[in-house]
Amino acid sequence: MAIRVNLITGRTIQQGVSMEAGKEKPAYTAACGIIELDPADFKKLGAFRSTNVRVTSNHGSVVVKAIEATQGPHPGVAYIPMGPWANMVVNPNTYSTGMPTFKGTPVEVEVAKTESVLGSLELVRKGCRGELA
Amino acid sequence: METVTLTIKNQPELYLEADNITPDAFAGKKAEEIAALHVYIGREQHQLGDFFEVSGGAGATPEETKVVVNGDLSRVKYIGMKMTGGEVVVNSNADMYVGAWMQGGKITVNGNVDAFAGTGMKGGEIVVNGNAGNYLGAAYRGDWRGMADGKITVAGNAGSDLGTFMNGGEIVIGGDVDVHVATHAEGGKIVIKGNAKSRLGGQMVGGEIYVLGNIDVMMPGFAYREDVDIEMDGIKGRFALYEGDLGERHRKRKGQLIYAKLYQQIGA
Amino acid sequence: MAEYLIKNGFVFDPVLGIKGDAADIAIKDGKIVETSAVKNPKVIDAAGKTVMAGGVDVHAHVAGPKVNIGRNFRPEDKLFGYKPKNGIERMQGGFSVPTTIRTGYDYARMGYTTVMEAAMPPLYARHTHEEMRDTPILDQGAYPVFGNNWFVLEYLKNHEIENTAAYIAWLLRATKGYAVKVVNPGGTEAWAWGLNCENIHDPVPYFDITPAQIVKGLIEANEYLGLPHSMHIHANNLGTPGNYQTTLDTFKLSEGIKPNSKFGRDQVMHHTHVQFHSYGGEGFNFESKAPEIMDYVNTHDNITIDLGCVTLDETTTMTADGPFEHHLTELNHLKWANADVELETAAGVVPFVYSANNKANAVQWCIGLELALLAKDFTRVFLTTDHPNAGPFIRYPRIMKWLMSEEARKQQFDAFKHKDKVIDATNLAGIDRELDLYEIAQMTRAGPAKSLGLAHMYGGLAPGLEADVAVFDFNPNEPYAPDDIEKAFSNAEHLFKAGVQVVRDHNIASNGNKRTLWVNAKVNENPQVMRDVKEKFLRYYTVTLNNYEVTGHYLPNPYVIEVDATQ
Amino acid sequence: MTKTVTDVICPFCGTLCDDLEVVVSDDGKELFEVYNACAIGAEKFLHSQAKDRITRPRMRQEDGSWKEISYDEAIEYTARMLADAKKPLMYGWSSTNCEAQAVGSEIGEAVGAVMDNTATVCHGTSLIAVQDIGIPSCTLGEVKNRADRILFWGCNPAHAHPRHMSRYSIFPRGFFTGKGHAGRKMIVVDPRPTDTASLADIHLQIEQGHDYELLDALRVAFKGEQLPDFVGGIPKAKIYEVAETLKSGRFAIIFFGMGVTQSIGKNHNIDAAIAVTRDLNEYTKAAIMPMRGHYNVTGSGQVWGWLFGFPYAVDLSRGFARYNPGETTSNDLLRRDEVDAVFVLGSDPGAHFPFSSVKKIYNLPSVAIDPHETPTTEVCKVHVPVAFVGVEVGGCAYRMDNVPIETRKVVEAPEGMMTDEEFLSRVLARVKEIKGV
Repeated sequence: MAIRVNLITGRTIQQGVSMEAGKEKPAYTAACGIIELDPADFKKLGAFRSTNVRVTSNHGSVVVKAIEATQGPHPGVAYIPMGPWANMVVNPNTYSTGMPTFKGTPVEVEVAKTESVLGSLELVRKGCRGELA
Repeated sequence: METVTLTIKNQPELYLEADNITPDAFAGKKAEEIAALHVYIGREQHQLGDFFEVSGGAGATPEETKVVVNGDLSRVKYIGMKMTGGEVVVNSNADMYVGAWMQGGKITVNGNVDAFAGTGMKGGEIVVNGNAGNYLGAAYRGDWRGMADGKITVAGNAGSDLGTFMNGGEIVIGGDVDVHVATHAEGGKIVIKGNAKSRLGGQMVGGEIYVLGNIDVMMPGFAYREDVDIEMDGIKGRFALYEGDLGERHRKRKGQLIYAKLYQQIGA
Repeated sequence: MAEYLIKNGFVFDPVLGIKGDAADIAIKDGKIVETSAVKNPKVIDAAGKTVMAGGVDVHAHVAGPKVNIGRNFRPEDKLFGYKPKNGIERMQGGFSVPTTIRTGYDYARMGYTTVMEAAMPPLYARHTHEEMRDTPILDQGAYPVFGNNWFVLEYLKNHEIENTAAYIAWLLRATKGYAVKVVNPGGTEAWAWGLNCENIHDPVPYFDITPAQIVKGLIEANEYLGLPHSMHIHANNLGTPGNYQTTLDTFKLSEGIKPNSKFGRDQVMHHTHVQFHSYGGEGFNFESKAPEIMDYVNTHDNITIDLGCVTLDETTTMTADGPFEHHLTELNHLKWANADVELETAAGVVPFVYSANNKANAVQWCIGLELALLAKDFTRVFLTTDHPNAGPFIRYPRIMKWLMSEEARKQQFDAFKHKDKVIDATNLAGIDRELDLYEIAQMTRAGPAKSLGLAHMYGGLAPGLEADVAVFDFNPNEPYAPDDIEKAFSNAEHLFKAGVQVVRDHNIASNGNKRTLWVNAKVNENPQVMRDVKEKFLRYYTVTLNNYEVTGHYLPNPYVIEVDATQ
Repeated sequence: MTKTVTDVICPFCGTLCDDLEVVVSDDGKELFEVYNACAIGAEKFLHSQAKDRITRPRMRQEDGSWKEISYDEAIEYTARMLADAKKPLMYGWSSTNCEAQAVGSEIGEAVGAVMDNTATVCHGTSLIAVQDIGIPSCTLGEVKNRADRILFWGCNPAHAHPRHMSRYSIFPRGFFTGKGHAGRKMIVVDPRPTDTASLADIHLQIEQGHDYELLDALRVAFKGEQLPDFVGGIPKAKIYEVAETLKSGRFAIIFFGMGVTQSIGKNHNIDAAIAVTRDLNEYTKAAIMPMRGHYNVTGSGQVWGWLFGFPYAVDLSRGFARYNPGETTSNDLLRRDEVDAVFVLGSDPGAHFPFSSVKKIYNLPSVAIDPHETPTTEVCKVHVPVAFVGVEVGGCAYRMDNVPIETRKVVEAPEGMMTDEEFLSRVLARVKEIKGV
């Protein structure tokens, strides 16, 4: 069962702290390799909290851990903190302004229990080498 | 009118900046002189002849010069930039800035153009027989003097930011347009024969937009006034007239505020 | 250092009193020396050419936050006009708001060697110094603004001159500033609430003080300290028809105060860009009051002024007069930047197109020139455009042309769309005076140097002065067309800055050894002022006191003028 | 024994707090405690002490492993790469000082680079808007001392600028704002009920991507004209109420962030927000300010402003400066294959660019200068670790309101590490040699 939501990205304090502590560390993955979903969307998805999910847009796909919205409710809107996980799926179209469309990407979210959330360095490395599923 | 024919023979690494491909730069020159004109790739200066076969010759003036460019030009920028007269025919897709700051003459592109075509256009005509990219007929960054005069016709679709800061002239789009049309415009006319998305006429002071198809989201600053019958340039029908942008400043005439006008065809 | 002998040029030098006679100028160790003092000089043959001291600009906006707003928010000001890098010259861009690199080179090309930044917001002093550091060749200083500063408003409300002076001394040191600048006294603080002070008696909201009290108090504090420059003011009500009365009222605030300066200046007030302050009439019937203004200036030697000539260009206005810039954007609907600065000042920036087709702009053009042509003492009336407000500084040679040639003025009158109405509203068409190069040298060299208290360094060719010498390819004794003046003075043939040849054969030859001038005024210890400073930083500023002072590498080559005001 | 350094500037975000206190060892070689900082700022100082910190340059080998190289080798590689490229991209410049930015600019000039900073994915669209319509703004102290209407639009300072509300905007008691929070009306516009929104008097939970329309609606409401029933999901009564709240203040300030600069409309959203601010100045006093992210992204815009005349996306390739976002911006250059080498300093595009752009960097000659190990260093050919600016070396930085502050050195960098400025100066010298200047 997959749901369609509108993805936005941005800073969180955990993202900031873990980024300054080192993006190679697990804490950064814990802070940013996530997607915040509204309880209503969790219900539609039919998944428990802290389940790994695959998020897919027209621009890419990434596995992150789904958690309940920390700053909700926002049904229909999903949130991945800014970072390499979000950037696998955001819309790179700049509309000739230089700015990719980081916020407002339609994505599909589906449960991916057997897939794991990669660390930031592994994610970009594998992505660049074409080794991602 | 004399004709110069350029046929691309080597594709550039990166992109070729060819602001010399204009009747103005070619006028009065023989083929070998034209081949010696400068083009740039990044910091490197090259000659036009390094990338193009040049044949024919130019007329004495830009007005007497026709330039035909063949081959894949999708990595060539600035074709027809600042031209004042004569004619340019591009038998391919072209990259950014086709006809930018153009003052006169005519450019025909038998393909697509990328962004910033007709930037700051002052006169002349651009015909694109494919699609156009973003910022067609818009102002250069920071300039409040956008398209002043002339005409741009696109057979296909156009991108976002069409006619930003437009002050005069006319743009006709055969197909659909992306977001932001005629932002900050103070004059001129834009005709969209297909559909529009949203943000039409945002912060628009004056000028006219005609839409024959659908509009996804109307700006809150545009208010419906009345239905009107319109017949112009092969367009005929009943249109709903909206005025706006109500939030923006407007000129007054005889004590009445003069708004920008947006006409949408009824029952399209 | 190399020695130079500039031989046989037609020298115009008010300091030596040479009015175009052929003379030799010798340079050694960075100074002008007697010709007998050079042994084996490089000889520059200046026969048939004009030789003057390096130009001194008393008022231009060339460095700092509002200038950079002007640059960054006007990409269109740089379109197609960029000058590529070339040899030692770095790339240079911008027409009305040039990059720092272009600023240095373009002034040098006009034979200028010293340029004062006319308004430095103290909180942004670091920024101003960074830009000056990156401006090649020129000696520069910057005037911190005081006329809307909360300390000043609070001290002068009670006429506390000593405290005001102590605060000025502290702020000059903290910001590495040169002089006391006042912009729209009280009006800019009022602007923080969207209001203004429209005349010298219009009280400042909350602070319960009038512009007149501020101005008079700052003059007194300036003289208490004995600073090199006088208080430097942009009065209230700039740009408004009928404002000449406010200007005269402001001038009169200088009356009865004696200059106290060891630096050779004789005035207590410098009023800047007086063109913008000489308007009569109202609304569309706006007219020149230059004669009334110059009647006052000519008969009161307590003040100096600069012109602020309109050059009829597309430019970028920028001033600490926040309410004025808001007024301007309401008029021309062009983009508007504003920057209010906590406890200190504000600034606004708006592009403006001065057009020969616009009657008001043509009247402004006339007024700027009238002020000069009605002047009696050119050591007190200086050539400026309030760059870039009335026009870019690169037009100074064009203004010289207009001042030196009635024919050139006639040509411009003929280009006006509303010529007759312009003539009706002004006096310029009836003035046939043509200035000579000696008077130009007074207005651009000796006068401003003296007013700045820098006559011991700049403005002339007397032995002992800095070797700032310009050679122009202009023979005043041969017939010339008006445009020859503009051409020659836009493009110095040679320029020496402190003995270094920075322009050779019309080309930039060196980036020079630019210095930053600042004034270190010593005053008696003043615990109250220091307590006030601490308290204001603790409670109202958003930077700490310890992070405020500009030090070290921001002034890689400082030149400190020491003033002892301890008593 | 230890000593405490006061008035320390935090080199994390554009808030540029300058009241930190840092406890270091007497010899200045170890850093123990950080006071007054937010959690992120404190972490930045503490991370400089990480035991696993990389202290020497390294080069990626064929087999994908890293090999340690000397700074000299790294300088040679960097200078060669830049000098050989037809059009290199020199990106980042936001987490470093103005002194390094100035040296980098000179390198860019010498090699004909495109200079771009992190504004390109942050407030670049704000800069475009400022070029179109201007910006009535002020320093943060004006907000503290005067503002009684605070509007946060598409920004979440509780997370991104943690001390902003306490130092400047909501809680402090200033000269004319003696009641602090109680004297201010706080409005938040955000598609989520964020932790910032939870503090607000009014939260407009806008439908994502309709900022332009809602801002336009506010302008219509100021003029008392009719509105549609809903705009961006907000009922018109609410819009009129917010318009009235703003107009009735003595001093209104709008802070805006990535919610508007990165959503569809981008520069137009900011343009409309600035237009709202302009309009408010007809009725009262109003200002607007971007919530700049990196602590010195503002500074790089200033340095390039005075050197080149443009705040970001400066193309120096032809020996003079050109600027046009959409063409000369990093993501457009990478997407279109317009550059042939990438140099990164003071930013992490590997983490913060869309992945399609990251892949382009991976496929080009590339050097990353960064104290940290990051996704960017992971995809670049050479990684040069450097001292932390604002921790191990001082230098000028510009706050979000353009106020320049000299950052402080509080602790020594590990033995033998170079600073950004030192490394760049060496690269510049080498580039000049190669180019024969």
